[in-house]
Amino acid sequence: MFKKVLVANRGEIAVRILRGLRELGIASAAVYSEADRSSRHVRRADEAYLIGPPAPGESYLKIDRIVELASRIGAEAIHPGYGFLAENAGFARACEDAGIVFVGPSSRTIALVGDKMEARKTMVAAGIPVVPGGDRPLSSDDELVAEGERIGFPVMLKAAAGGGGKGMRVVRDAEGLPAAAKAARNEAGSAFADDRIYLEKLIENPRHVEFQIVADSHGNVVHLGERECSIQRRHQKLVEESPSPALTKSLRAKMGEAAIKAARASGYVNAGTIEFLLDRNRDFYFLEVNARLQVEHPVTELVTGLDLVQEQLRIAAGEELSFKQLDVFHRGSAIECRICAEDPENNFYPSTGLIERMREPAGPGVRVESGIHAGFDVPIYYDPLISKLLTWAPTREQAIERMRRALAEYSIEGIKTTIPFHKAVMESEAFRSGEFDTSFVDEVFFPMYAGRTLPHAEVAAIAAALIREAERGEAQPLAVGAKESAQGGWRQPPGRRTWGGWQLHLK
Amino acid sequence: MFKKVLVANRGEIAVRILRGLRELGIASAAVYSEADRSSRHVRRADEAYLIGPPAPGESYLKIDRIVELASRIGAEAIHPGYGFLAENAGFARACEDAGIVFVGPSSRTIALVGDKMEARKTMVAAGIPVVPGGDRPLSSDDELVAEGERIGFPVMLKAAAGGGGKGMRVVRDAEGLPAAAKAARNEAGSAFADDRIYLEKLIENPRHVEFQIVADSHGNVVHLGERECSIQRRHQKLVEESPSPALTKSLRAKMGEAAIKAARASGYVNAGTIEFLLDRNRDFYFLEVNARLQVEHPVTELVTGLDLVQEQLRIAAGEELSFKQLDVFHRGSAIECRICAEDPENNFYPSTGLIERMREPAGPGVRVESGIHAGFDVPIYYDPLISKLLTWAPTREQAIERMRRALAEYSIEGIKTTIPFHKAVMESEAFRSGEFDTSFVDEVFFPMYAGRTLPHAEVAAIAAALIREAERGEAQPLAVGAKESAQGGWRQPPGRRTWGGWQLHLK
Amino acid sequence: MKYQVEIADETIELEVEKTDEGAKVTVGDETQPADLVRIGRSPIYSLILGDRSFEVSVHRRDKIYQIVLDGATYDARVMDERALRLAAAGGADEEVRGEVVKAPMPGIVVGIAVEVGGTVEPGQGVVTLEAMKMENELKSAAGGVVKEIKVEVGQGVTQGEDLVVIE
Amino acid sequence: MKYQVEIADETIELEVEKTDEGAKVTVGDETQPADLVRIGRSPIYSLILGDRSFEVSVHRRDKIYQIVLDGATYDARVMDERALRLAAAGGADEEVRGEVVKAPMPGIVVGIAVEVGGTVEPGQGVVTLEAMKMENELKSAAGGVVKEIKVEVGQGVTQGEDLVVIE
Repeated sequence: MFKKVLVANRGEIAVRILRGLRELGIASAAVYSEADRSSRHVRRADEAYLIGPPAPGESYLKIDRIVELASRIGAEAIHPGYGFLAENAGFARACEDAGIVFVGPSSRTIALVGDKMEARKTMVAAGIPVVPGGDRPLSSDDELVAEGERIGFPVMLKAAAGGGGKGMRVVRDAEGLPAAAKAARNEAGSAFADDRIYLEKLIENPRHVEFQIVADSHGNVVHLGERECSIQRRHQKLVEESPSPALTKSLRAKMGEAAIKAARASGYVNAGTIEFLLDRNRDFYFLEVNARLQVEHPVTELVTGLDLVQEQLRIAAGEELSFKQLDVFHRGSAIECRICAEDPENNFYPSTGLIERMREPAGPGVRVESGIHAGFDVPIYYDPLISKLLTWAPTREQAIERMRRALAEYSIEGIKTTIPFHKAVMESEAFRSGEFDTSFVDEVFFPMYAGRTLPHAEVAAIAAALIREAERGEAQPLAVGAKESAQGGWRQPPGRRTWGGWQLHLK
Repeated sequence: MFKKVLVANRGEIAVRILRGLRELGIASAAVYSEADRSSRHVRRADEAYLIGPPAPGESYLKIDRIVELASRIGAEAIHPGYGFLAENAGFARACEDAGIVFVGPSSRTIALVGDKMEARKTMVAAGIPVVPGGDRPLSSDDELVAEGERIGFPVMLKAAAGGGGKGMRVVRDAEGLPAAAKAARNEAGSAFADDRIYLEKLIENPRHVEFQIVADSHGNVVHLGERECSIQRRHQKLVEESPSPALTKSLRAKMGEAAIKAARASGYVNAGTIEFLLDRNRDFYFLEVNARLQVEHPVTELVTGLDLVQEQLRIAAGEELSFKQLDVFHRGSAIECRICAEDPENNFYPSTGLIERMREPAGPGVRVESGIHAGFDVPIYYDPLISKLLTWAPTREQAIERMRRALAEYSIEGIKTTIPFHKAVMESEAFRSGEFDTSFVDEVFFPMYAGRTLPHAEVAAIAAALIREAERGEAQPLAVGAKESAQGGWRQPPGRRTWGGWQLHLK
Repeated sequence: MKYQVEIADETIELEVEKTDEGAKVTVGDETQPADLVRIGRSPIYSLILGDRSFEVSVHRRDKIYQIVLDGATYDARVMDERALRLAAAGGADEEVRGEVVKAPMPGIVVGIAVEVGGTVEPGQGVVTLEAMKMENELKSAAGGVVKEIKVEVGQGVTQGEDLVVIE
Repeated sequence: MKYQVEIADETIELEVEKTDEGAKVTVGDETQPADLVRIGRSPIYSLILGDRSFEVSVHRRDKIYQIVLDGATYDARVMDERALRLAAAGGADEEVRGEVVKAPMPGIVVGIAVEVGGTVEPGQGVVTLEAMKMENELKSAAGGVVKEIKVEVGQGVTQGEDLVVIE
C-alpha cells in the first residue's frame, strides 16, 4: 500500500478521501488555493500545500504544478476526487509519465469513454443496448435532417465531447433542427473546444439509473448494484438512492451484467459508474461511463457496507479485489440529499458568504459528508455542493422518514441552502410513491413547491415579539420569563410558577 | 401504534428516543427538571413539561407526578430510557394501574429479575448455568463461613437487591468474611433499603458478554447476538463491541439459546439484555437480566440494521415481531466508546461546566449519540455520560481504525472528557488483539496510560508563541503571516510568498 | 405591550404580558403562557408556548427579526405600540425613484447587455453574473433608460450591490 | 522575538521572526516557515509548519495558553525576552504557607471527616464530594492541624473552591 497520497481536490470530497487515507494509515497531502486556506480539508491533512489563486484554472486545474508537487514531496499516488481533473485524460497521462499512480482508470480508458461517440461505438460492439442513432458526427443541415428522419423525431442533439448538459438540445421536428444544431455547436465549441455534434433518439422522460462497478488490475470486475438518480433539475442530480424503486430483481441482474460488460469493453480499472436511461417499457440504454468516484458513491457504501475510497486505493496499489460478485450483499435502502449553497426561494441562485452557525444531524442511520464548518466563508469560485446528507434504513419508507427527521435536525445559518427544498421533496407523495422520472422536479414538484405556505408564521411572530419585549431595557436579548443559567448549569427562578407543569398541582 | 408518547428521561437517551418517535410519526412529550430547561431533549420534543427541581428525587424519579402528567396530556405510553425509573417495578406498576403502556417488561418481570436471588433461582430452574453458590440469603457469620467453604474461596459477596457494584466484595479466605459481610450489608442496606446478602463463587477475571433479546407479547423471542463489555473500570462499562472477539460460532449459538430461555423463564416482553460471565475455559454463567434498553444498544443496531427503540415501541403497542431468529443477519463489526464528562488526567473526576465549543465526527461508518451542544452547561446532578461515539466497519480491525479517525475528529472544549482515554485504548496492543478481560483497564491499561508522554509538545509550544507574537500590538489574536479572510471568502495577501508551495517555482 | 408583526405576507396582532409567573401571549382570543430561553451565547432559543416546544434561531437585520423555525426562514417586522403610533402619524413610505438592478448574490460580472442611455424593456436581461460555475442572467423588473452602469465585466460584486441604474 | 515556553514538563526555547514572506520559527538549529490562520471567529487555528498541517484550538487562561492539539491539552506558559529579564531580576516564587484542600471539581459536599483543631495525617480523607452520582473522597496532601472548615455538608461548591485549611 502507498505511504503517502496527494488529494487533488477540495471541499467535502477532499475531506472524504482524507478520512479514507487516515483509516488506512496512509500519510496525506492536501492542496489548496488562496480561497481555501481556512477550509476543512487543509486542516484534516498531514501536509498542506498552496497551489495558486482562487480561480480553478490557476490552482486546482494546474496539471503540471500538481504533478510536480507530488513528485517533490514523495507522494506515490494522486486521488483526483470528482470534478476538476478527475476525468482529464491529460492529467492521468501526466501522472503516468511522472511515475505517479493516478487513483482512477488509465488515461487511455478516460479518453475512450470521454468521447461520447467512441464510447457508444465500443458499447455497440460489446452488445450493450444504446439509444438509437448517434453513430457519426453530423456537420451539414442536410445530414442532420436525414439522420433525424431516419431515427424518428423527437431527437436529442448532443456534443461528442459532451458532459454536464452542455451542447444538448431536444428537437421535436425537422424544421427546428438547423437552428438548434447551430446553437449546440456553438455551445460545444466554447465549452469543449470541439464542436462535433450527433443525434440520438429522444427517450421521453426516462429514469436515470446507474451502476457502480469496481474493477481491479487482475481482470476482476464486480458491480455493486444501482443508484436511482432521476430526481434532477437542469441535468443536475439532487437526490439519489439505492435500490431503485423501478428495478425488479431480474432487470437488476440484466443491467448489472451489461454494466460489467461495459467496464470490460472499455478496459476499465478502478471504481466507475455506468449510466443508463430506463424508458417506460423498462427497456434500458447505455448513456455514458463516469470514469471517477461519483458524488453519490456513499449511497452504495451504505447498502453494501464497502468503503469505495479505500477500495479505490487498494485497486490503485495493485491489490486484487477481496470479494467476488456473489459476496456482494445489499442490505436495506439508502438516500442522499445534496445540500447546496443555493437559495430555493430565489430561483436556486448561489448563496455564498459566511456560515455563522451550523448543526449537523446525527443518530441512527444518518451520515453526513460535509466540507464546511461554522466560521467558513463559502467561496464563489467552486461548486455549490457543500454537504451531503444520507440516511439508511431497512426499507425505503423508513429511510425517507429518517431523512425527514435528519433534515429537521440540520441547520446551516448565514447562507441559504437547499435543505427546505429537500424537506418538501421527502414530504411529496410523488417521491414517496417511487413513481417518478427525470421530469419530476421541474414538471411536477416545482409548481407544487412554489405554491406552498409556511406553516409556523404565528409561532415565529410570537418568538419575534418576545425577543423584542426582552430587548426593551436590556442590553442583550436573553430570555423572557426566565433567568439565565446559574453556575453549575441550572436555574432556580425564585418564586416562579409555570403553567402546564407540575407546579400547578401544588396550589 | 401510539399517537403520543412521554419520554421520562433526559440527556442522550431522551434525544435517541425522540428521534425514534419522530421517525415513526408519533407525537412526543419531554419532561425536564429546572437544570434541563436548555437541554437538547426539551427542544427536540413536540411538547415539554417542567417536572421539578434539579435533584432527580425531586423530578425524574417522581413516579406519581410523571404518571399523572402522562394521563393529563393524553400520552398513551411512557418510555423510561435507562437509569432513573427504567427498572423500577413500582413505576411500571403505576403505569399499568393508570392504563398507560410502560415501554418495557411488565412490573412482575421487573420485580422478578430485580431480585438477584429470585432471578438466579428462576434461571437454575430453566437449566441455565449460573455461578455456583447464592441460593439463599446469609445472615450469620457461621452461615457465611460454611457456605464459603462449601463453594470454595475466593468468593464474591453480593446484595440480593444489588446493582451498580453496590454491596459487592471479593473475599479470598474465611477469615476476611465476617468483616466484609458487615460492610456489604451496610452498603446494601443504605443503597437499596434491603440488606440481604449472598455468596457466589468468584469467577476470576471473567469476560463480560451480554445478549440482546427482543420478545413480543405473542410469545416470540429472538436474540440479536452479543455485545462484548469487558472493557470496564470500577464495574462501569467504557467500551462495548459486537461481535465479541471471544466467541466462536457454536458458543454464540449456545449462549444465544440460553438468553432466549432466560427471557422466556422470566416472562420477558420487550427489549432486554441477558448478561453472562465468561471464564477462561469459555464456560459461561448467567449474571443478571437488564430489564431495559441498554446504553450500548446502538452497537447491536449497527450490526443488525434494526432500530431497537422503534422495535420497543412496536412491541409495546402489541405488534408482533416482524422477523424470526433466522432473519437476523449480522454484518461487520461495531464499537462504542462512552464519552463522559470526566477528566482522565485527574483520576476520572467529574468535569462539569460550560461546553464552549464542540465538533462531532462524521463520515463513513460513524454514529454519534449525544445529548449536548455548544453553550450547554453540563449539570452536576446527573450521569457523566454525555455522548456515545460508535463506528461500524466490515471487520473489527477496520472498525478500530475508524474509531481512531473519529476520535481524532471529535472535539469538546470547555470541559474534560474521556476522549483522550479512548484514543489510547484504541491504540493499545492489548485491546487491538482482542485478548482482554474485565481486569484489563485497571490492571494492564491504566499503568501504561499514566506513563505515556504527549507527542506534540513542540508544535503546541510553537502555536502558543505564534499567538503571543500576533497579540503584540493587536487587540485580538488573529493570524500570523496572513490577513484575515477578505469578502467573498478568499484572501489575497499582497506580495506574499510562501515556502514549500507553488510560488517557489516562480522565482 | 401590544405588537403588530408583519410576517410571511400577513400581519399578526398580539399582546405580550409579563407577570410574576412568566410571560403570557395573546393572539386573537387565545392566551398562552410563553417561556423563551436563550441557549448559551448562541442565536438559538428554546420556546415553550403553552405545552408546545419549539427551537428558533434569531438574527436581527435592521428592523427585521429573521426567525428560523423548523427549517423555514421567516422575516418578521415587529412594531410596538409606540412605533405604530409614529407610523400612523407619519406619511406613507418614501417613494422609490428609478429602478436599480442589484446583485441577488455575490459573483463575478461576466456580461453587460446594456449601455448608458440605452432603453430597457421590462423583463429584459441587463447583467450576467457568474458564481459557483453557474451563469445567471439578471433582469430589470421595469423598463426605462439606463442612467448608470456601476460595474464592469470581470468585476467581483457582493450581494445587494448596485449594478445598473435605470430611470 | 525570542520566547521561552514551559509546556508538558519541559522548557522550549524558540524564536519567531516576521518577514515580508511570512513568519519563520527557529527551534534549536531548525528553522521552518509557519503560517497560522484563525478559522472565522472561533478559537480554532490552522497551523502549517513547514509542510505539516495542524489544527489547534487555543484558550487563554491568565498567562497560560491552553492548546488543544490532536485531542491532547497542553498548558503553555509563554515568556518573551522582556518577561524573562524581569523574572531573572526578581526573586523566587512566594512561599506557600499552610495547606488548603480545594474542590477538584464542582459538586455537593456530602461528608466532612475532620473538625477544627483536629490533626490530619498526610493522605487522610477530609471531605467527600458528590457529583454526577459518584462520591469522591478528597485527601490532604500534607499533615497538620485543621484551622478552618469553609464549607458545610449539603453545600454546593465550584471547582477550585477552598474547602479545608490545614496548618
